[in-house]
Amino acid sequence: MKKRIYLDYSATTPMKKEVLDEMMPYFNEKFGNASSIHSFGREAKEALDIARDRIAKAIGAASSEIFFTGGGSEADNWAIKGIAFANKNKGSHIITSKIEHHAVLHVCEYLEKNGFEVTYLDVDEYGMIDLEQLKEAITDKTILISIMFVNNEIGTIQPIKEIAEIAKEKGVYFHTDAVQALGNIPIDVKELGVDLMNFSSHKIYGPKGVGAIYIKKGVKIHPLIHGGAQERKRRAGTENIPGIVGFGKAAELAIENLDAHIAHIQKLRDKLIEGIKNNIDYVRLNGHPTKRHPGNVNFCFEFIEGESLLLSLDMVGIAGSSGSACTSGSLDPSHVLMAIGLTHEIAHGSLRLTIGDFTTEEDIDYVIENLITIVDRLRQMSPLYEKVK
Amino acid sequence: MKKRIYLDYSATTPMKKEVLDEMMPYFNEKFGNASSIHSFGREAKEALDIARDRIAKAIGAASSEIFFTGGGSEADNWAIKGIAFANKNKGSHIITSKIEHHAVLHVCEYLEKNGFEVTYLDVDEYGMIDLEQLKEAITDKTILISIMFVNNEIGTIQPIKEIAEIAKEKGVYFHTDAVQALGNIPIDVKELGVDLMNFSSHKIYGPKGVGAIYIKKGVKIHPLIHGGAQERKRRAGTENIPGIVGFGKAAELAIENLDAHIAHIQKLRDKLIEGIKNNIDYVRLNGHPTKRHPGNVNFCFEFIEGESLLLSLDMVGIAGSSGSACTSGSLDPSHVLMAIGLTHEIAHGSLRLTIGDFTTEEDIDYVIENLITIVDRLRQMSPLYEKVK
Amino acid sequence: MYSEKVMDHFMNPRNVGEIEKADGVGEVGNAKCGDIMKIYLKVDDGIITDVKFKTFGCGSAIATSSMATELIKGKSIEEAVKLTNNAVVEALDGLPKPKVHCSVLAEQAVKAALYDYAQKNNIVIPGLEDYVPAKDVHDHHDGDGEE
Ligand SMILES: Cc1ncc(COP(=O)(O)O)c(C=O)c1O
Ligand SMILES: Cc1ncc(COP(=O)(O)O)c(C=O)c1O
Ligand code: FES
Ligand code: FES
Repeated sequence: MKKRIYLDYSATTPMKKEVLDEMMPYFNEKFGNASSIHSFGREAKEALDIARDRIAKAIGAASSEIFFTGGGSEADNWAIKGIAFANKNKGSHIITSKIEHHAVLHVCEYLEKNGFEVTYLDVDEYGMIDLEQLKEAITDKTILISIMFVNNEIGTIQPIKEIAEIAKEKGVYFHTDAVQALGNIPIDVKELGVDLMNFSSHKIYGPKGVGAIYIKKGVKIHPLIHGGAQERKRRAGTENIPGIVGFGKAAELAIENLDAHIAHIQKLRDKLIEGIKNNIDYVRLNGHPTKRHPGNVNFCFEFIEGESLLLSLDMVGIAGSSGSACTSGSLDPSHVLMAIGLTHEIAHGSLRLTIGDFTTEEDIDYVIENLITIVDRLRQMSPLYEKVK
Repeated sequence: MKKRIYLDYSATTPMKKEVLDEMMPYFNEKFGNASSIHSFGREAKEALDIARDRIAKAIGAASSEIFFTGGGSEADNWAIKGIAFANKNKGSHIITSKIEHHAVLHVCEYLEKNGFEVTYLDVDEYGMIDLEQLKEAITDKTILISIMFVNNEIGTIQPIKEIAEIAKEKGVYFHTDAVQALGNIPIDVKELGVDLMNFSSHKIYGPKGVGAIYIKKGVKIHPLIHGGAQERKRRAGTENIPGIVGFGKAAELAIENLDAHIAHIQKLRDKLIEGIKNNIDYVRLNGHPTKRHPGNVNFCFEFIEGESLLLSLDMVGIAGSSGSACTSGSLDPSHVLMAIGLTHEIAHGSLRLTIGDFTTEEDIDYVIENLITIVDRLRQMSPLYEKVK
Repeated sequence: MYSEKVMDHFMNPRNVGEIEKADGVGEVGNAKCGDIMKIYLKVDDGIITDVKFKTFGCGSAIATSSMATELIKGKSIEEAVKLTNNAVVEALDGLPKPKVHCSVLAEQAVKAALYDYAQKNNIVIPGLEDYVPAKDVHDHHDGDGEE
């Protein structure tokens, strides 16, 4: 079979075998509805409780503060709309950053059309927000700050604890999207002091279509999905038991293996970064050099375009992603690359390669080797490269 | 092993083997994100397209009119909030019925707190709405009618086509919750003329945590979950490919086997209804005698309480459900039983047994036999029974 | 996503490069919103005897450049000016909807090169009488979204 190297772990991950094994009985043996009081229902309920405990333990929360959702995006929507609508008597101002995931940004834009005011904080060239600018942005009307933990494109890690302190001081709720953080950096919600934090299972070797949100006890929030009394009446819908069981197992594994996982992917990340820097000219590493997701590599290759790069890599079996306008389906390149100050041309040539548990040293060698050839081939075709030669 | 008879198919179903087989490759082989342009992503995208075609075919819709969600409740919330917020310039009045699922009712109540007006139509003793009352309820401000197809508790089937005609005539959107209808009665959205219709996978032998909504081309609706450009920019979140694949397969099977399925469960349903009527006195069949879900049996057993009944049945391995206040977690018995005019006492003794593909004749015999004993035992304990003896 | 033909022209593009002392050169596009396409023509006796291109852009942009050069090579300038983006798309067995605009760029690049040739030689090519050289012809990425 053709070589296939997956370097898109920030987009999604394959499920681990232990996760699937744990899920299997819940598809057609212990298939009950967790709300039912008969034995089939009780089996499901037990599994649900265990999974909830595992998520809680993974982030230092109480089990009663964990609510399952249908994914990371649902949880982002819930956090922001839920806080906004439940607290609009207190104010209508929300602060977020320019480099949030669309599941945060598009919700904020929707709220702007519905009577809320939103401040989008800038970031510096490394993708870091400015705590002073944050402080200045807070007004009497501010009800929520939503700043992501780890950026999904460039991997930059924000100073969550410091933001939480500022939020607390001003009596403003603080939500952080930790979808890319869970399993890649240690998390303790109590130590960090955040009010809301959300996760997505399929980013940590768990099943797709499951997420969770930590809602600190006492936080005033409306449901996003009304209906049945599931999730302590906060999120309706028959619980996706196999999915939740898988997520719980994935979170448990992630915490058990955290150090080894970080060491493994970080080593390969640094090898890939060095390999690119040392062998290809006119490149730029995006994101922060040190405060960075341990598996994230994001480069701009000048004079070429990201989609061409992805297609060429795909032809040799390498899977990556790009923030180029041509892959975005919209007019503009990635808003994250724009926010860190890249020009359209430079952003055009972006390539994100994200490393995971199944990546090997040989994979990285293979990628570097092929990248050199491909970048050269595309540059030979580029009218822009001609000019600098 | 102890005998275990599952008669709670309207709560959830076990997954069929063919469904699981179809899902398996998507957990850790073809695990890509459907938005990625590399080969892993394309595999996922293909699976997504096939599943969408299958759902579309099952209900006579175009594939572009099908959107996947994280379950039936999410789809109900989306339909109602999405239409309400997108059309509030046209009006703020919604019509629904008193026997809707909580995923509809609680959304309507939420909207009432947020500037909308809601009319809750009555139903008769069989659970049928009155088309004249519906017509009279429609005003200039009405933007949406939401009436469920098949009731989940008592199985009553509403005259959807007639409602759709009324809605169309008045230029009002019509949504129907078809969670209990799919796979149990034939559905053709074009023939019925509805604007929105939603489904849940786990009710038709598919995986939990997946649903879908049919949104007729041209319908003006806001997203519920904003974010990435998935589902033609209408429902954000990385697609749950294994879940969606399973749902697609389950829908395909449901349509292929529809006649045999209906014949099978209807025969057993009627056997169970007769068995109860002929052997136990002071019982009342809830729901419509003929316009009824083919697998739904719902009785009230006077002088006893539903939870005791469920627990006793559970002890002999039979899984059912009840609309009793004691199982509802709230002060009141099921709103559906109240709406058909039952008194609190009578509603207290309700038992729902719902039949599915894996139910056998022997199961039914076993249930009738045990039910006779259990009802008798509980009645012997009841101070109410004493009086009528 | 892409047809086999598109992938073939992307991976093995025909006529990549430059022509020294070209008789006509056309550059269109705008790096700000997407791609840049540059086409070089060699014209003998009104016949395009050689054509080369360079492109900064996506897979579709590269494949359409390649196909466009194939389609006009050996043709008269009168024929070449009639090249439409639809002809390029058809020759490639189709393009995904959000990528069709890349083929428009290919058509524009050919026209720009022909116009340059006409200017240099003081002639008027039928069909290019009203041509205004525009760099930014890139009506980019109107995807199929609904919201
Ligand atoms: C009629 C009806 N609507 C909606 C739902 C909710 O579906 P889900 O459990 O998939 O959220 C159910 C089942 O719980 C139902 O029976
Ligand atoms: C930072 C971030 N937030 C939210 C999401 C959305 O998660 P999901 O795909 O589970 O909806 C993602 C991934 O897509 C992400 O990377
Ligand atoms: S060059 Fe951007 S989509 Fe083709
Ligand atoms: S009698 Fe105990 S809950 Fe109703």
